[in-house]
Amino acid sequence: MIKVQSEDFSVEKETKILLNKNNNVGAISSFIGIVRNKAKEKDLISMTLDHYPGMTEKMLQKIEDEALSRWKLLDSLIIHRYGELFPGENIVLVITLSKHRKDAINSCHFLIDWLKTKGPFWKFEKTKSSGHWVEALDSDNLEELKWNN
Amino acid sequence: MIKVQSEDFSVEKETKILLNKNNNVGAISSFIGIVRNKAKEKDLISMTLDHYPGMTEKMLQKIEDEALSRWKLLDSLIIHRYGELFPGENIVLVITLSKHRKDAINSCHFLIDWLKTKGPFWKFEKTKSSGHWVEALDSDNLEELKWNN
Amino acid sequence: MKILYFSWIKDGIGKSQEDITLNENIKNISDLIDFLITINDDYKKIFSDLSSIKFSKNMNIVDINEKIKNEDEIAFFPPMTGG
Amino acid sequence: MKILYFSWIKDGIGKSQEDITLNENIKNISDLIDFLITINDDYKKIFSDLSSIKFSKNMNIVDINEKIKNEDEIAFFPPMTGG
Repeated sequence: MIKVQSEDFSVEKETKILLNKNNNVGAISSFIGIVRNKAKEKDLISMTLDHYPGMTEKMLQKIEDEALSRWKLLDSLIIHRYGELFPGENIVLVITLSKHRKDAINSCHFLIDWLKTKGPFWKFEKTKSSGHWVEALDSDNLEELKWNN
Repeated sequence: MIKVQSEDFSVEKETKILLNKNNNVGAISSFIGIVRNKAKEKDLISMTLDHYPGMTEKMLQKIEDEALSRWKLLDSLIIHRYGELFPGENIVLVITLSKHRKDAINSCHFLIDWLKTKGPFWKFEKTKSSGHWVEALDSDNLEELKWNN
Repeated sequence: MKILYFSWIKDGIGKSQEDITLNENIKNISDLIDFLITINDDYKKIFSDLSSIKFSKNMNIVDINEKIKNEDEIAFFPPMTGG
Repeated sequence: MKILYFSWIKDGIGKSQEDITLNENIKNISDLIDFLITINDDYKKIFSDLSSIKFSKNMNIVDINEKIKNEDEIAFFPPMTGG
Protein backbone atom coordinates (compact mmCIF):
# COMPACT_ATOMS: atom_id res chain seq x y z
CA MET A 1 0.00 0.00 0.00
CA ILE A 2 1.16 3.53 -0.67
CA LYS A 3 0.18 6.75 1.05
CA VAL A 4 1.20 10.28 0.14
CA GLN A 5 0.19 12.53 2.99
CA SER A 6 1.10 15.65 4.94
CA GLU A 7 0.33 14.08 8.35
CA ASP A 8 2.89 12.23 10.42
CA PHE A 9 2.85 8.44 10.70
CA SER A 10 3.42 5.90 13.44
CA VAL A 11 5.67 2.96 12.62
CA GLU A 12 4.20 0.79 15.34
CA LYS A 13 0.60 1.49 14.31
CA GLU A 14 1.38 0.78 10.66
CA THR A 15 3.33 -2.35 11.58
CA LYS A 16 0.42 -3.64 13.66
CA ILE A 17 -2.04 -3.10 10.82
CA LEU A 18 0.26 -5.02 8.45
CA LEU A 19 0.73 -7.84 10.96
CA ASN A 20 -3.01 -8.18 11.48
CA LYS A 21 -3.55 -8.48 7.72
CA ASN A 22 -0.91 -11.15 7.13
CA ASN A 23 -0.22 -14.69 8.28
CA ASN A 24 3.08 -16.37 8.95
CA VAL A 25 5.22 -13.23 8.89
CA GLY A 26 8.81 -14.02 9.86
CA ALA A 27 10.61 -10.80 9.00
CA ILE A 28 9.77 -7.11 9.03
CA SER A 29 12.19 -4.55 7.67
CA SER A 30 11.55 -0.90 8.01
CA PHE A 31 13.22 2.34 7.16
CA ILE A 32 12.37 5.80 8.44
CA GLY A 33 13.80 8.93 6.86
CA ILE A 34 13.96 11.97 9.13
CA VAL A 35 14.64 15.67 8.50
CA ARG A 36 18.12 16.50 9.79
CA ASN A 37 18.97 19.81 11.38
CA LYS A 38 21.82 20.63 9.01
CA ALA A 39 21.71 21.56 5.34
CA LYS A 40 25.25 21.75 3.92
CA GLU A 41 26.69 22.74 7.31
CA LYS A 42 24.02 25.38 7.85
CA ASP A 43 21.27 25.14 10.44
CA LEU A 44 18.11 24.03 8.75
CA ILE A 45 14.88 25.75 9.66
CA SER A 46 12.61 23.57 7.55
CA MET A 47 12.38 21.40 4.48
CA THR A 48 9.38 21.71 2.22
CA LEU A 49 8.53 18.78 -0.01
CA ASP A 50 6.68 19.66 -3.15
CA HIS A 51 5.16 16.98 -5.36
CA TYR A 52 2.93 16.39 -8.35
CA PRO A 53 -0.30 14.95 -6.96
CA GLY A 54 -1.45 12.09 -9.11
CA MET A 55 1.93 11.37 -10.64
CA THR A 56 3.42 10.75 -7.20
CA GLU A 57 0.89 8.07 -6.37
CA LYS A 58 1.23 6.52 -9.81
CA MET A 59 5.02 6.27 -9.55
CA LEU A 60 5.00 5.00 -5.99
CA GLN A 61 2.45 2.35 -6.88
CA LYS A 62 4.57 1.24 -9.81
CA ILE A 63 7.71 0.83 -7.73
CA GLU A 64 5.84 -1.00 -4.99
CA ASP A 65 4.45 -3.36 -7.61
CA GLU A 66 7.97 -3.95 -8.87
CA ALA A 67 9.24 -4.78 -5.38
CA LEU A 68 6.34 -7.18 -4.89
CA SER A 69 7.21 -8.92 -8.15
CA ARG A 70 10.98 -9.10 -7.50
CA TRP A 71 10.86 -10.41 -3.93
CA LYS A 72 8.69 -12.87 -2.04
CA LEU A 73 6.83 -10.37 0.03
CA LEU A 74 3.75 -10.84 2.12
CA ASP A 75 3.04 -7.12 2.17
CA SER A 76 4.62 -3.71 1.93
CA LEU A 77 3.90 -0.11 2.78
CA ILE A 78 5.32 3.18 1.58
CA ILE A 79 4.32 6.42 3.27
CA HIS A 80 5.83 9.64 1.97
CA ARG A 81 5.00 13.00 3.49
CA TYR A 82 4.86 16.34 1.71
CA GLY A 83 4.61 19.95 2.87
CA GLU A 84 6.83 21.87 5.28
CA LEU A 85 8.69 19.58 7.67
CA PHE A 86 10.95 20.56 10.54
CA PRO A 87 14.15 18.95 11.85
CA GLY A 88 13.41 15.71 13.66
CA GLU A 89 10.17 15.12 11.76
CA ASN A 90 9.53 11.94 9.80
CA ILE A 91 9.67 12.19 6.00
CA VAL A 92 9.31 8.67 4.71
CA LEU A 93 8.47 5.18 5.92
CA VAL A 94 9.03 1.89 4.14
CA ILE A 95 7.93 -1.39 5.68
CA THR A 96 8.27 -4.79 4.04
CA LEU A 97 7.07 -8.13 5.40
CA SER A 98 8.19 -11.58 4.35
CA LYS A 99 8.63 -15.11 5.61
CA HIS A 100 12.42 -15.03 5.32
CA ARG A 101 14.63 -12.10 6.17
CA LYS A 102 16.36 -11.64 2.81
CA ASP A 103 13.20 -10.68 0.95
CA ALA A 104 12.14 -8.07 3.49
CA ILE A 105 15.63 -6.60 3.87
CA ASN A 106 16.51 -6.39 0.18
CA SER A 107 13.16 -5.04 -0.97
CA CYS A 108 13.18 -2.39 1.76
CA HIS A 109 16.66 -1.35 0.66
CA PHE A 110 15.56 -1.27 -2.99
CA LEU A 111 12.50 0.86 -2.25
CA ILE A 112 14.34 3.43 -0.19
CA ASP A 113 17.11 3.71 -2.80
CA TRP A 114 14.46 4.29 -5.42
CA LEU A 115 12.63 6.87 -3.32
CA LYS A 116 15.89 8.76 -2.78
CA THR A 117 16.72 8.88 -6.48
CA LYS A 118 13.42 8.80 -8.31
CA GLY A 119 10.93 9.61 -5.57
CA PRO A 120 8.77 12.26 -7.25
CA PHE A 121 9.47 15.06 -4.81
CA TRP A 122 11.36 18.33 -4.79
CA LYS A 123 12.84 19.59 -1.58
CA PHE A 124 13.17 23.21 -0.60
CA GLU A 125 15.56 23.82 2.28
CA LYS A 126 15.13 26.93 4.38
CA THR A 127 18.07 28.08 6.50
CA LYS A 128 18.50 31.25 8.55
CA SER A 129 20.31 32.98 5.71
CA SER A 130 18.59 31.63 2.63
CA GLY A 131 16.43 29.11 0.90
CA HIS A 132 17.21 26.79 -1.99
CA TRP A 133 15.93 23.82 -3.91
CA VAL A 134 17.91 20.65 -3.23
CA GLU A 135 19.64 19.23 -6.28
CA ALA A 136 19.32 15.51 -6.93
CA LEU A 137 22.67 13.94 -6.06
CA ASP A 138 24.57 11.89 -8.59
CA SER A 139 25.72 9.51 -5.86
CA ASP A 140 22.11 8.69 -5.20
CA ASN A 141 21.55 7.89 -8.84
CA LEU A 142 24.60 5.63 -8.90
CA GLU A 143 23.32 3.91 -5.79
CA GLU A 144 20.06 3.18 -7.52
CA LEU A 145 21.75 1.80 -10.64
CA LYS A 146 22.88 -1.33 -8.83
CA TRP A 147 19.28 -2.56 -8.78
CA ASN A 148 18.96 -2.42 -12.58
CA ASN A 149 20.31 -5.84 -13.46
CA MET B 1 23.11 -1.12 23.30
CA ILE B 2 22.30 -4.80 23.61
CA LYS B 3 19.58 -6.50 25.60
CA VAL B 4 18.99 -10.21 26.08
CA GLN B 5 15.60 -10.64 27.67
CA SER B 6 12.56 -12.88 27.89
CA GLU B 7 10.07 -9.99 27.78
CA ASP B 8 8.63 -8.58 24.60
CA PHE B 9 9.80 -5.26 23.16
CA SER B 10 8.17 -2.29 21.49
CA VAL B 11 9.84 -0.97 18.34
CA GLU B 12 8.27 2.45 18.68
CA LYS B 13 9.27 2.80 22.35
CA GLU B 14 12.84 1.74 21.61
CA THR B 15 13.00 4.00 18.56
CA LYS B 16 11.81 6.97 20.61
CA ILE B 17 14.45 6.37 23.28
CA LEU B 18 17.14 6.22 20.61
CA LEU B 19 15.87 9.38 18.91
CA ASN B 20 15.85 11.28 22.20
CA LYS B 21 19.46 10.32 22.84
CA ASN B 22 20.78 11.35 19.43
CA ASN B 23 20.98 14.51 17.37
CA ASN B 24 20.73 14.95 13.65
CA VAL B 25 19.42 11.47 12.87
CA GLY B 26 18.50 11.16 9.19
CA ALA B 27 17.92 7.43 8.81
CA ILE B 28 16.58 4.63 10.98
CA SER B 29 16.68 1.05 9.81
CA SER B 30 15.04 -1.66 11.78
CA PHE B 31 14.46 -5.36 11.52
CA ILE B 32 12.05 -7.48 13.52
CA GLY B 33 12.20 -11.26 13.51
CA ILE B 34 8.96 -13.03 14.36
CA VAL B 35 8.09 -16.66 15.17
CA ARG B 36 6.31 -18.17 12.19
CA ASN B 37 3.51 -20.68 12.56
CA LYS B 38 5.13 -23.34 10.41
CA ALA B 39 8.17 -25.48 11.11
CA LYS B 40 9.11 -27.51 8.04
CA GLU B 41 5.48 -27.61 6.86
CA LYS B 42 4.23 -28.64 10.29
CA ASP B 43 2.17 -26.42 12.55
CA LEU B 44 4.43 -24.93 15.15
CA ILE B 45 3.22 -24.83 18.73
CA SER B 46 6.18 -22.92 20.12
CA MET B 47 9.86 -22.17 19.71
CA THR B 48 12.08 -22.16 22.76
CA LEU B 49 15.31 -20.21 22.57
CA ASP B 50 18.03 -21.45 24.84
CA HIS B 51 21.22 -19.45 25.35
CA TYR B 52 24.39 -19.24 27.41
CA PRO B 53 23.92 -16.27 29.73
CA GLY B 54 27.08 -14.22 29.85
CA MET B 55 28.47 -15.49 26.57
CA THR B 56 25.40 -14.22 24.74
CA GLU B 57 25.85 -10.67 25.99
CA LYS B 58 29.59 -10.81 25.32
CA MET B 59 29.11 -11.94 21.70
CA LEU B 60 26.31 -9.49 21.00
CA GLN B 61 28.35 -6.63 22.41
CA LYS B 62 31.28 -7.62 20.23
CA ILE B 63 29.26 -7.66 17.03
CA GLU B 64 27.57 -4.37 17.87
CA ASP B 65 31.01 -2.83 18.43
CA GLU B 66 32.08 -4.16 15.05
CA ALA B 67 29.06 -2.61 13.33
CA LEU B 68 29.76 0.70 15.07
CA SER B 69 33.35 0.61 13.81
CA ARG B 70 32.48 -0.41 10.23
CA TRP B 71 29.70 2.10 9.60
CA LYS B 72 29.09 5.71 10.54
CA LEU B 73 26.38 5.08 13.07
CA LEU B 74 24.89 7.44 15.59
CA ASP B 75 23.52 4.58 17.66
CA SER B 76 22.32 1.00 17.52
CA LEU B 77 20.25 -1.44 19.48
CA ILE B 78 19.99 -5.21 19.50
CA ILE B 79 17.29 -6.93 21.54
CA HIS B 80 17.15 -10.71 21.45
CA ARG B 81 14.56 -12.66 23.39
CA TYR B 82 14.94 -16.12 24.90
CA GLY B 83 12.54 -18.62 26.44
CA GLU B 84 9.41 -20.17 24.96
CA LEU B 85 7.92 -18.03 22.21
CA PHE B 86 4.70 -18.63 20.30
CA PRO B 87 3.81 -17.97 16.64
CA GLY B 88 3.43 -14.27 15.98
CA GLU B 89 5.68 -13.28 18.86
CA ASN B 90 8.74 -11.10 18.39
CA ILE B 91 12.15 -12.79 18.61
CA VAL B 92 14.69 -10.17 17.69
CA LEU B 93 14.95 -6.45 17.06
CA VAL B 94 17.79 -4.55 15.42
CA ILE B 95 17.70 -0.77 15.08
CA THR B 96 20.46 1.36 13.59
CA LEU B 97 20.56 5.14 13.34
CA SER B 98 22.74 7.23 11.07
CA LYS B 99 22.86 10.52 9.24
CA HIS B 100 22.77 8.93 5.79
CA ARG B 101 20.69 5.95 4.81
CA LYS B 102 23.45 3.62 3.63
CA ASP B 103 25.10 3.30 7.01
CA ALA B 104 21.87 2.47 8.82
CA ILE B 105 20.66 0.05 6.13
CA ASN B 106 23.91 -1.86 5.65
CA SER B 107 24.75 -2.18 9.32
CA CYS B 108 21.24 -3.39 10.12
CA HIS B 109 21.56 -6.00 7.38
CA PHE B 110 25.00 -7.03 8.67
CA LEU B 111 23.76 -7.40 12.25
CA ILE B 112 20.74 -9.50 11.39
CA ASP B 113 22.81 -11.77 9.11
CA TRP B 114 25.25 -12.26 11.97
CA LEU B 115 22.49 -12.95 14.48
CA LYS B 116 20.99 -15.56 12.16
CA THR B 117 24.31 -17.38 11.69
CA LYS B 118 26.30 -16.76 14.83
CA GLY B 119 23.69 -15.46 17.23
CA PRO B 120 24.40 -17.51 20.35
CA PHE B 121 21.05 -19.24 20.62
CA TRP B 122 19.66 -22.71 20.13
CA LYS B 123 16.08 -23.11 19.02
CA PHE B 124 13.78 -25.94 20.04
CA GLU B 125 10.69 -26.26 17.87
CA LYS B 126 7.63 -27.93 19.31
CA THR B 127 4.98 -29.20 16.88
CA LYS B 128 1.86 -31.25 17.55
CA SER B 129 3.66 -34.49 16.75
CA SER B 130 7.16 -33.84 18.03
CA GLY B 131 9.92 -31.55 19.19
CA HIS B 132 13.36 -31.00 17.77
CA TRP B 133 16.37 -28.72 17.97
CA VAL B 134 16.76 -26.56 14.87
CA GLU B 135 19.95 -27.16 12.95
CA ALA B 136 21.98 -24.14 11.88
CA LEU B 137 21.47 -23.74 8.13
CA ASP B 138 24.41 -23.70 5.77
CA SER B 139 22.69 -21.10 3.60
CA ASP B 140 22.71 -18.78 6.57
CA ASN B 141 26.42 -19.26 7.04
CA LEU B 142 27.05 -18.55 3.37
CA GLU B 143 24.95 -15.43 3.69
CA GLU B 144 27.11 -14.22 6.53
CA LEU B 145 30.35 -14.88 4.64
CA LYS B 146 29.72 -11.99 2.28
CA TRP B 147 30.48 -9.56 5.12
CA ASN B 148 33.96 -11.00 5.70
CA ASN B 149 35.92 -9.01 3.18
CA MET C 1 -3.24 22.28 -22.81
CA LYS C 2 -2.58 22.28 -19.09
CA ILE C 3 1.07 22.85 -18.23
CA LEU C 4 2.48 22.42 -14.75
CA TYR C 5 5.80 23.69 -13.36
CA PHE C 6 7.58 22.50 -10.23
CA SER C 7 10.48 23.47 -8.00
CA TRP C 8 12.84 26.18 -9.33
CA ILE C 9 11.11 26.05 -12.73
CA LYS C 10 7.91 27.17 -11.02
CA ASP C 11 9.84 29.90 -9.17
CA GLY C 12 11.62 31.05 -12.33
CA ILE C 13 8.48 31.27 -14.42
CA GLY C 14 6.48 32.68 -11.53
CA LYS C 15 3.53 30.32 -11.78
CA SER C 16 2.75 26.70 -10.99
CA GLN C 17 0.45 26.08 -13.92
CA GLU C 18 -1.15 27.61 -16.97
CA ASP C 19 -3.39 26.73 -19.88
CA ILE C 20 -2.30 27.30 -23.44
CA THR C 21 -3.89 26.40 -26.72
CA LEU C 22 -1.50 24.62 -29.04
CA ASN C 23 -1.14 25.88 -32.53
CA GLU C 24 -0.68 23.21 -35.15
CA ASN C 25 3.09 23.67 -35.40
CA ILE C 26 3.53 22.32 -31.90
CA LYS C 27 3.73 18.58 -32.31
CA ASN C 28 6.02 17.48 -29.49
CA ILE C 29 7.58 18.70 -26.25
CA SER C 30 10.55 20.19 -28.05
CA ASP C 31 8.18 22.32 -30.13
CA LEU C 32 6.33 23.34 -26.97
CA ILE C 33 9.57 24.56 -25.37
CA ASP C 34 10.42 26.51 -28.53
CA PHE C 35 7.05 28.18 -28.16
CA LEU C 36 7.33 28.84 -24.42
CA ILE C 37 10.67 30.65 -24.68
CA THR C 38 9.00 33.21 -26.95
CA ILE C 39 6.65 34.25 -24.13
CA ASN C 40 9.23 36.16 -22.11
CA ASP C 41 12.79 36.13 -20.76
CA ASP C 42 11.89 34.13 -17.67
CA TYR C 43 10.92 31.17 -19.85
CA LYS C 44 13.96 31.75 -22.04
CA LYS C 45 16.26 31.65 -19.04
CA ILE C 46 14.66 28.57 -17.50
CA PHE C 47 14.67 26.58 -20.74
CA SER C 48 18.16 27.67 -21.86
CA ASP C 49 19.66 24.54 -20.27
CA LEU C 50 17.53 21.44 -20.66
CA SER C 51 20.06 19.10 -19.05
CA SER C 52 18.33 19.30 -15.68
CA ILE C 53 14.73 19.48 -16.80
CA LYS C 54 12.45 16.50 -17.06
CA PHE C 55 9.09 16.28 -18.82
CA SER C 56 5.92 14.33 -18.24
CA LYS C 57 2.84 13.77 -20.32
CA ASN C 58 -0.28 12.76 -18.44
CA MET C 59 1.84 11.92 -15.42
CA ASN C 60 4.28 9.68 -17.26
CA ILE C 61 7.86 10.76 -17.68
CA VAL C 62 8.63 11.09 -21.39
CA ASP C 63 11.44 12.35 -23.59
CA ILE C 64 11.65 15.60 -25.49
CA ASN C 65 10.35 14.09 -28.75
CA GLU C 66 7.11 12.85 -27.21
CA LYS C 67 4.08 13.77 -29.32
CA ILE C 68 1.55 15.99 -27.57
CA LYS C 69 -2.08 17.02 -28.05
CA ASN C 70 -4.24 19.80 -26.61
CA GLU C 71 -5.89 17.40 -24.17
CA ASP C 72 -2.60 16.33 -22.63
CA GLU C 73 -1.32 17.48 -19.27
CA ILE C 74 2.35 18.38 -19.55
CA ALA C 75 4.70 19.06 -16.63
CA PHE C 76 8.23 20.44 -16.39
CA PHE C 77 10.38 19.68 -13.35
CA PRO C 78 13.98 19.09 -12.27
CA PRO C 79 15.29 15.62 -11.31
CA MET C 80 13.46 14.41 -8.25
CA THR C 81 14.75 13.39 -4.89
CA GLY C 82 12.57 11.95 -2.19
CA GLY C 83 13.18 10.01 1.00
CA MET D 1 36.05 -27.33 36.34
CA LYS D 2 32.56 -26.19 35.48
CA ILE D 3 31.24 -27.73 32.27
CA LEU D 4 28.06 -26.58 30.56
CA TYR D 5 26.01 -28.39 27.90
CA PHE D 6 23.43 -26.86 25.59
CA SER D 7 20.75 -27.94 23.13
CA TRP D 8 20.76 -31.62 22.08
CA ILE D 9 24.08 -32.14 23.87
CA LYS D 10 22.38 -31.25 27.13
CA ASP D 11 19.47 -33.57 26.24
CA GLY D 12 21.80 -36.41 25.27
CA ILE D 13 23.91 -36.21 28.41
CA GLY D 14 20.89 -35.54 30.57
CA LYS D 15 22.26 -32.53 32.42
CA SER D 16 22.96 -28.88 31.71
CA GLN D 17 26.10 -28.61 33.80
CA GLU D 18 28.49 -30.45 36.05
CA ASP D 19 31.71 -29.97 37.96
CA ILE D 20 34.66 -32.23 37.42
CA THR D 21 38.18 -32.08 38.77
CA LEU D 22 40.78 -32.38 36.04
CA ASN D 23 43.52 -34.90 36.43
CA GLU D 24 46.88 -33.80 35.18
CA ASN D 25 46.61 -35.69 31.89
CA ILE D 26 43.85 -33.40 30.75
CA LYS D 27 45.60 -30.46 29.14
CA ASN D 28 43.22 -29.33 26.42
CA ILE D 29 39.65 -29.73 25.23
CA SER D 30 40.48 -32.79 23.17
CA ASP D 31 41.81 -34.49 26.32
CA LEU D 32 38.69 -33.45 28.20
CA ILE D 33 36.47 -35.08 25.57
CA ASP D 34 38.57 -38.26 25.74
CA PHE D 35 37.89 -38.28 29.47
CA LEU D 36 34.18 -37.51 29.21
CA ILE D 37 33.44 -40.41 26.84
CA THR D 38 34.71 -42.82 29.50
CA ILE D 39 31.93 -41.72 31.88
CA ASN D 40 29.13 -43.56 30.09
CA ASP D 41 27.57 -44.39 26.73
CA ASP D 42 25.56 -41.15 26.57
CA TYR D 43 28.75 -39.12 26.48
CA LYS D 44 30.28 -41.60 24.06
CA LYS D 45 27.37 -41.22 21.70
CA ILE D 46 27.24 -37.43 21.88
CA PHE D 47 30.96 -36.99 21.31
CA SER D 48 31.28 -39.65 18.59
CA ASP D 49 30.88 -36.96 15.93
CA LEU D 50 32.57 -33.67 16.73
CA SER D 51 31.76 -32.05 13.40
CA SER D 52 28.73 -30.30 14.83
CA ILE D 53 30.02 -29.53 18.30
CA LYS D 54 31.57 -26.23 19.28
CA PHE D 55 33.55 -25.43 22.41
CA SER D 56 34.01 -22.36 24.54
CA LYS D 57 36.43 -21.50 27.32
CA ASN D 58 35.33 -18.74 29.68
CA MET D 59 32.69 -17.72 27.19
CA ASN D 60 35.01 -17.44 24.21
CA ILE D 61 34.68 -19.89 21.35
CA VAL D 62 37.93 -21.87 21.03
CA ASP D 63 39.23 -24.82 19.06
CA ILE D 64 39.76 -28.36 20.26
CA ASN D 65 43.44 -27.84 21.09
CA GLU D 66 42.77 -24.98 23.49
CA LYS D 67 44.64 -25.40 26.78
CA ILE D 68 42.39 -25.66 29.83
CA LYS D 69 42.78 -25.35 33.61
CA ASN D 70 40.61 -26.32 36.57
CA GLU D 71 39.38 -22.74 37.02
CA ASP D 72 38.08 -22.48 33.45
CA GLU D 73 34.43 -22.70 32.49
CA ILE D 74 34.03 -24.94 29.47
CA ALA D 75 30.88 -25.30 27.37
CA PHE D 76 29.83 -27.70 24.62
CA PHE D 77 27.14 -26.73 22.14
CA PRO D 78 26.04 -27.17 18.53
CA PRO D 79 26.33 -24.37 15.94
CA MET D 80 24.12 -21.51 16.94
CA THR D 81 21.27 -19.86 15.12
CA GLY D 82 19.53 -16.79 16.39
CA GLY D 83 17.24 -14.19 14.85
